[in-house]
Amino acid sequence: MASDLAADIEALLFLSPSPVSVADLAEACRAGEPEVEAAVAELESRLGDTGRGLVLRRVSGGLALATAPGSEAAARRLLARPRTPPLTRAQAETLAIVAYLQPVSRPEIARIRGVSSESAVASLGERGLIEESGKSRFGAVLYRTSELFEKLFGLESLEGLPDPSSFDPDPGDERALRERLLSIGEQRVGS
Amino acid sequence: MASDLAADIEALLFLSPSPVSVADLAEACRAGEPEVEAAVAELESRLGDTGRGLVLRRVSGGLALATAPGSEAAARRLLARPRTPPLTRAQAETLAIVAYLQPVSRPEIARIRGVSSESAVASLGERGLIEESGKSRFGAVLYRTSELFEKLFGLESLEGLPDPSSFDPDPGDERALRERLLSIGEQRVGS
Amino acid sequence: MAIGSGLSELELDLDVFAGPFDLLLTVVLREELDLLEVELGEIVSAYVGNLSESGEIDLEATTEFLLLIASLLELKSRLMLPQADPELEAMEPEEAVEELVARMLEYRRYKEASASLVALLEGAAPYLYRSAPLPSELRQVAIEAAEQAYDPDLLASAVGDLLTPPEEIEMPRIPVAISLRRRVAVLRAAISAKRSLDFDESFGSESREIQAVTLLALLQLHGEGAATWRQDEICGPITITGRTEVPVGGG
Repeated sequence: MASDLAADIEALLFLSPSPVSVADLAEACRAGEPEVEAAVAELESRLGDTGRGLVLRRVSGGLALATAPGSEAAARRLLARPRTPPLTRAQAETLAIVAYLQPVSRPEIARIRGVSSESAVASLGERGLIEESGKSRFGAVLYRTSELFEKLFGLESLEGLPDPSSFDPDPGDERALRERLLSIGEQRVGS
Repeated sequence: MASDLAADIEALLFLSPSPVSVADLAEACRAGEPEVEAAVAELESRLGDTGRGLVLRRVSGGLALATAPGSEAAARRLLARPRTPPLTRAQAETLAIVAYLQPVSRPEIARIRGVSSESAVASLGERGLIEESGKSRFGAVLYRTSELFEKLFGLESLEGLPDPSSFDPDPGDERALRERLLSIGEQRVGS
Repeated sequence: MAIGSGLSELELDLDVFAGPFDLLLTVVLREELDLLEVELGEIVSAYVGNLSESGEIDLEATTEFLLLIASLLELKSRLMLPQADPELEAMEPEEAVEELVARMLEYRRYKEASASLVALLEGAAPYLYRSAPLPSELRQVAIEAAEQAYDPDLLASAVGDLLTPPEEIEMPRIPVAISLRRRVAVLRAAISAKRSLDFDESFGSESREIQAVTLLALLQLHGEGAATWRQDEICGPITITGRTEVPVGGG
């Protein structure tokens, strides 16, 4: 029994992004706090065995799992390297809209592209290319490009964004870029 | 040495938000792929010991740590995260067509199912199981399954999907169906 | 979202089936309804009626409708054709049956596959993955280590694509409603007046839509055994002949 409880606690601490109190562990495991304390001690000693990559930390908020010291260099090589797979068409369009119009809300992106852009926004956020930047008057989250974005595109600043006019099918149109994108986006939905 | 590598790998998998390939682990740990494979096997067997709360899963082209099935109930109580609702019949059929025929357009899904699949496609997209993947020659949006799909369905890759020909009815059933339809046609033509 | 022309909104009230169009082919594929019992012309009229009422066209929904109705039409017309017409050898009922069997088997395959996917999901559900942000020390290093990986022109060209208006798609102006019943009546009258007539000569001045529905009416009369036709070459003239002497049912 005690070892099952230790396993459950290991699982719970693994899943939780923040520290968990003994009381919360006891409630989730439907066990008493003294049993949880005993199981935590058992888990801690087991994790202390040689060859384990995880350790138990007691912090102010409760208990947490963390990586054992010694793996930082490998972790940095694996994870501190920005992920830069090629952008899909949806991601490229979404990123371009954020880059040229920032700050811009997701509904606005969807209106310009003519399709819901939820997953493109999410994956660009996950890769650190765009970030939230407050809310619009109507309460929608606004997005802007990040510092990482500038680095990955080799830009000194946003001033360095290329002029889209060489790709513009109608460079003579004097209206603001935002206005033009929105009006063409509406045609896209309407067709 | 081998046990240190297993510990490093456990730490990396703990930190990484998505499954990590053996090649990436090898690069991060500055080790050869065969050594990584051996260390992964060691980690796996250690995690397989009784009373462990974590298991190693091979999903979506890489390795990932997950909680052991025995801890699911306690984990869902702690995180207040109920199981995602099961797929509806329409969603499951649509997902199967996308999984096997990807990339595939909505009209093609409708042709096979004999029913418009607009809302099934939309809700699978919202659940993150399928994503847009360019456009067909005729401008219809094409869909494919996502990385999350492979993770949630426990697939190492799309190769892991069951062979579709295993779902075909036996020749006897097929013949019976054909004969029944033919007899309907003949009755109707009525000579 | 233009959903005015959505298939789920097309309610049908036919002799053998009442409900959304959405369901119709499914019911046929699941073998719950005999396709020969379904009046396809009424479905087309209802769809066209819906379309002109809503005034909006959702291209993808319309494509879906055309695909679905076209496959129904093809299957049904093949099932309806008598075996005896030597000039129509290519359309044996066996072939119609093969087509329908192939469609049913294809649907069944994915239905079975979907059951196996549901089982996979069920089996994988107890395994939970961690979802936590990276420790801050790992996140910060990323920016310093970042090197250029993308070409900024990628963004400019994406904006160029977004500034390109969608291609204008010519949508035919569809008359408010073309009644199949009306076309059947017109065709009957024409046949009884002349017994044999040339399609183009009689209907060539009508709109394409009316001509199409007249062809559907011809199919229906053919199914009843009241008319037949010849067309010696593809796109060549169509000659329609009345067959009053052989009504179906031997009456």
